[in-house]
Amino acid sequence: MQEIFGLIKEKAEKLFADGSVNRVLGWKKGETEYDRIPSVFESAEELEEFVYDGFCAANLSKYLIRESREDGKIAVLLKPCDSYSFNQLVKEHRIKRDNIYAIGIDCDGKLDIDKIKAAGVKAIQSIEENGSEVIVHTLYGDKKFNRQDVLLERCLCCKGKDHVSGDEFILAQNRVDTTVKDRFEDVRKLEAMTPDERFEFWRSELSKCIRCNACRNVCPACNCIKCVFDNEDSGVAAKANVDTFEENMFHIIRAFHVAGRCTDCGECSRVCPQHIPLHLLNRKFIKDIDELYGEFKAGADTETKGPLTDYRTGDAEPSLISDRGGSN
Amino acid sequence: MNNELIPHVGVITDIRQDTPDVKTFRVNSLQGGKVFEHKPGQCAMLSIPGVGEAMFSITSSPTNEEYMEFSIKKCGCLTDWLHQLDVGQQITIRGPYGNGFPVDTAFLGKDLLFIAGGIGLAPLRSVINYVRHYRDRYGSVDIVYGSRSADDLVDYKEIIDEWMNEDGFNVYLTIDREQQGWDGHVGFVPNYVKELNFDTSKTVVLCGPPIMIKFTLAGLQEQGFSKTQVFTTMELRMKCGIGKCGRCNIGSKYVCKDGPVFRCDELDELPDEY
Amino acid sequence: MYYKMKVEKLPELYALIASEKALYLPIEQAGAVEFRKWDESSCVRLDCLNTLKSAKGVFLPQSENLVAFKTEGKNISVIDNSETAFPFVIFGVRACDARSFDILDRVFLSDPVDTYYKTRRDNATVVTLACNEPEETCFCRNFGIDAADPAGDASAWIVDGELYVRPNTEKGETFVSRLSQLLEEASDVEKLEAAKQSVRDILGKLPFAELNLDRFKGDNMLDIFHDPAWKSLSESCLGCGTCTYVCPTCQCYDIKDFDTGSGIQRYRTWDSCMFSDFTKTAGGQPRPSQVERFRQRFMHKLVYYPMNNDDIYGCVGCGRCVAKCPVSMNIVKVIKTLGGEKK
Amino acid sequence: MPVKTTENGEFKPLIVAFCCNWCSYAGADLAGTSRLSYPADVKIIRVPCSCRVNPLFILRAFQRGADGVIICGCHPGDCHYTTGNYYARRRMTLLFSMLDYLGIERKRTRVEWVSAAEGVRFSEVMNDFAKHITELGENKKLEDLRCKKSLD
Repeated sequence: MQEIFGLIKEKAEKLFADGSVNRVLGWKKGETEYDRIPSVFESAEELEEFVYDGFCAANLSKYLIRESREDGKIAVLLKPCDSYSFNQLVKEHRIKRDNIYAIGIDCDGKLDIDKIKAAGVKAIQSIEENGSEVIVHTLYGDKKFNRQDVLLERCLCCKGKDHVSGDEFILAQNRVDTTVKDRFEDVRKLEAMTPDERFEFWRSELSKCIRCNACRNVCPACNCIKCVFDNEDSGVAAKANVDTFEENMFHIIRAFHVAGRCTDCGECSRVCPQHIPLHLLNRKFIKDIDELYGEFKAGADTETKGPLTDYRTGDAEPSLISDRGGSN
Repeated sequence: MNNELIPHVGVITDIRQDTPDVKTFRVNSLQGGKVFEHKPGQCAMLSIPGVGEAMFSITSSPTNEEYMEFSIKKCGCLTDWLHQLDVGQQITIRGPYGNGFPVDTAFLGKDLLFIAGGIGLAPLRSVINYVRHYRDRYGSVDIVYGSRSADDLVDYKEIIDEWMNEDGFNVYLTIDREQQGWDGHVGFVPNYVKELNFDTSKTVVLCGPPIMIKFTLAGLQEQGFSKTQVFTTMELRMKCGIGKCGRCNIGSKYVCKDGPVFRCDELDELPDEY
Repeated sequence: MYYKMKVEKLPELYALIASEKALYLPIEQAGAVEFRKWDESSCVRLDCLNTLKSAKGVFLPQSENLVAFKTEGKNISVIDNSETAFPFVIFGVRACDARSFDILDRVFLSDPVDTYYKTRRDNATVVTLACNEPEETCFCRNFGIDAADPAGDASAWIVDGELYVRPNTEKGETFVSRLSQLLEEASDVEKLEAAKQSVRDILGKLPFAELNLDRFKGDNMLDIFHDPAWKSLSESCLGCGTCTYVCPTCQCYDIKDFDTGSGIQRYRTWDSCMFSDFTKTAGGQPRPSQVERFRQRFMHKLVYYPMNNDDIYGCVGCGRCVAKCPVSMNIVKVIKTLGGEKK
Repeated sequence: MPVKTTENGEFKPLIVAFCCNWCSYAGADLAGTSRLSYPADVKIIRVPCSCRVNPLFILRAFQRGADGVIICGCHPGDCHYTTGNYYARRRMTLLFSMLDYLGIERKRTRVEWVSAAEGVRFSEVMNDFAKHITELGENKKLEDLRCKKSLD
C-alpha cells in the first residue's frame, strides 16, 4: 500500500492547496504500532501524521453525518466496502453529498491485531508489512505471519475491489483479492445446526456482551438521532448485561433495525471488545432478504427502495418459517 | 450498618397547587413527624418506585418540627408522576444530602439579600423561614422574587401573609410581563435588582434559572458586590446523592456532596460545566 | 517469607481453596477470559495478562440488585434483597488491578460507606500474580506500580514451573496457612529476585514506560480543561462505553428501576460518562457534545481524582482501553498530547 | 407472574394476540358474539394495523411471560391503510426467521390473516395456536428471569 499511500497524501495536499476542500477525513497514527485513529485533517501541515496501511480498517463514512454539516467541503477516503455505507447514507439523506469530495482508495485487506496477538505476540515494537508477509518485531523476538492468516474476518469474504461511488479513485497497480470464502458460509453452518445447538451457540456468544454499545455507535446504519435503547422510557437496561433476555433483545432488535440497510461493512464485529460475531446476525437478514425478496445489496446505489420499505403482493407468508423442516 | 441507598418510606400528607406547574408536597414519616432532620439548603432524594429517583431541595425550614415540604415543578418524567399523586400516597425518601447554606457561619449577623427567580425560590424558602425563626441572629432581610407571571409566583400566600409582615423584611416582587390585575413591578429580576440599588455590604443568596443567575451576578458585580458575598445553589443530574455515582461533578467537586451551595467565587475556580 | 509449590499442583491448590471459600480466577469461556467463579470444569488462564473486564467486577458487579419495592394501593414496602455476602478468594489479580482496588476504596469506603462494596471487600482475600511478559500496552510503571512485585493480601509469582507465594497481610497469612499441605518454604529467593529484575527491565523498555505526567495536577485544572486539544482528541470518539467498561478504576454507576410485574427491583449498573444520557436532565445537558464527555473522563482520571485523593491518579496503566478502544483513542494519547510530549 | 398450571397440574400457556383494529379485532368480537369458544388465556392487544407491531412488542410479550405471540391482521390486499399488512408480512417473516436462527422455537410466533367476518376462523386459529403452544410448553429461551423470581 506504500505506493498509494504517497498518491493519497499527494492528492490531499493538492486539494488543500487549490482550496477545493478545507478538511480531509482520513486516519492518523496512534500510540501503538497498530493504532489508527479516524481523524479530520484541517491543513496540509496536519497531514504529517496521516497514514494509510493495513491497520486503517475504520469505516469513515459515519463521521460524515457530523462532518458534512460543517462549513466547507470535506474530502473523505473510502475503501471499496466503505463506499457502500457511503451510498446508503446518501440514500437516507443523512449526509450532505454536495459537501463531500469522495476519494475511492484501494484496499488489499485489513489486518486484525487481535489475530496477531492471539498467536501469543506480546510487547510489539514495530510491524512490517511486506507483500504477502507481516513481520512483527517484539521485545521477546520477531514473528512472521502470512498476511492472509491475520486479515480481519470481513476481508476473507470481501465484497469486491470496486467502489460503488466516489468522485475520484486512487488504485494500486496490482490489486490483491483476499476473498477465500463465501460470506454466507458461516450462516449456512449455523442454519444446519439444530435449534438447541443454535441457541447454545448464540447464548454463549451473546452472554459475553458487556453492553458497551460500540457495535451500535460504530455502525453507519445505526444513525438515528436518538436510539430506541437510549430512551429512558423504553424500559431496557441499556447499560448492563443484567439478564440473558436483555442481551438477546438488544442484538435481535439492533440487527432488525439495520436489516435491509446494513451493507455488511463488518465494523460491528471488528470493534466488539468481546469478539462476538455480530456480522452473522446481519448476514442472516441479508441472506433471507436475498432468498425471499430477490438479491439486494444495500448501498449498491442511491435510488433502489430497500426491501423493508417495499413489498410485492405475492410475497412469501410468515408461515414459511414455521413450516420449515426440522424439530420444533 | 446503615445503608445509604435504601430509602425510607414517607407519606404525602398535603398537596398544595402553588402555580399551574408547581405543587408543594408535604411529607411525613409513617409514624408522623419528619422522616429526618436537615439543614437549610439541603436536599433529599425522592422516588416513586418504578418511575425513578431524583434530588429535590427541602423547601420547609428545619425549624418546622412537624413535616417536610418539597416544591416541585412539573418538567420531567418523575415530576410528571409526582404531580399525579394524591394525599395519602407513599413515596420513598432518603437524605439529607449536601452541605446546606452557611447559616451558622457566613450568614450570622449579616444583612441578607435573597434573589430568586421562578422555582428558584424553593431552596431559598427553607433559609428564609429559618432566618425568620432565629430573627435575632441576622440583620435585615431583603427578598427580590420574580417570575414569568403573577400566577407563577411560588408560595405567594406565604410571601404576602407572612414574609411581608415580618419585622425587618422587605419583599420585592416582579413579573416578566404586564398582566391584568398586577399592580406591582414589571421587569426581569436582574434589572430590578439593579434598580433597587442595594447596599453592597449585604450577603446575597441567589437562585433561579442559569440565565437569570448569570445576569444578576454580573449586575451585582457592577454595583460593587464581590463574588465572595454571593451564594448560590446548583442542580445537576444525580443518582446516588453521596458523591459516588460520578455524574454531578463540576470539576473536582460533587454537587450532591460538596454542594449544592457554592460561594460564587468558588465556582470561578471550577470549570464552567453546569 | 516466601512459600512455593510446583505449578502442576495448581488444580489441587484451586480445589483446596474452593473447599473453604468461593474462588475467583481468570477463566476462559467462549474465548473470553474474565474473573469467574472456579469449578473443576473451568479453563483457568493464569497466563492471560489482562482479563477483558477488569477484576473490579468482583467488588462492583456490572449490575446488582440494591433493594426492591412492593406497592399496594398507596402503600410501599421496602424489601432489602441484596445478595448475601460470603467469604471468597480472588486469585491471579495483576498489580494494576490490585492498585485499582485502592482507588475504588477511596470512593466507596469514604463516608458515607457503600455497604454493598464494603461487604464484598471485607469478605475478600486478594491474591495477586506478578506479570512475566508485560505487553506494549502496559504503562503501570508511570503510576508507581511494580508489576513484578504486586500488592494484595498475598502475592504470587510463577517462575520456572514453580509458584511462589508471599503473604502480605493478616488475611494473606491465613490464606497461606490454610494451604500448608501444598506449600513449602522457599529457600531459593534469589532466583525469584532475579526473575523480578528481568521483568522490571522489560517494563522499562516498553513504549509507554516513561510518560510525562507533570502537567496533570490540581493547579492546572482550568488550564487543562480549556486546552483546545480536547476537540481534536475527541473528534473520533464514538461515545461508546468500551473504555469505561474495561477500565479497572471507572466507578460511575446508574440506579434504575425494573418493573418485574410483581414489584419493583431497584438495581445499579455501571454507567459511562461517555454516554450521551449520563448527565442529561429534563432541564438541560451540561455536557452537550462528545467533546465535553470525552474531556470529563480523562479530567476525572488525571486531574479531579488526584485533587480529591492525595494526588493519586485515577489510572493504573493496565492498558485495557489502549487495546480495546474501537478508534484507538486512549489515555496514553491524551497524556502525551496534553502533557506536551507531542503536539 | 400469572399462574400457568391448572389445578391438576396441566400447563396453561399465556398467549398474546396482537389484533388489527379493522379486521381481526372485529373478527374476535364476532367470535365472542357468536359464542364461539377460544382459550381464555389468549390476551388480545388491539393495534391500529398489523404493521404497528414492532419487533420489540413481541419480545416484550415474551419477557413478560407470554408463551406464544400471534399477530392478526386484515387479509393481504384488504388493509384499511391499503398496504400496512404487506409491510408487516415482510417484517414478521424476517423477524421469525431471525428468532429461529437464534434457536428459539419457530412455532411460538405466528401471523394469521383474519377478516371482520371470520369469527369462526378467529376461534379456530386461536384454538389451534393454543394447542401448538401447549405442546411446546413454557417459554424458556426468551424468558426474563427477573420477571419470574419472587422479590424477597
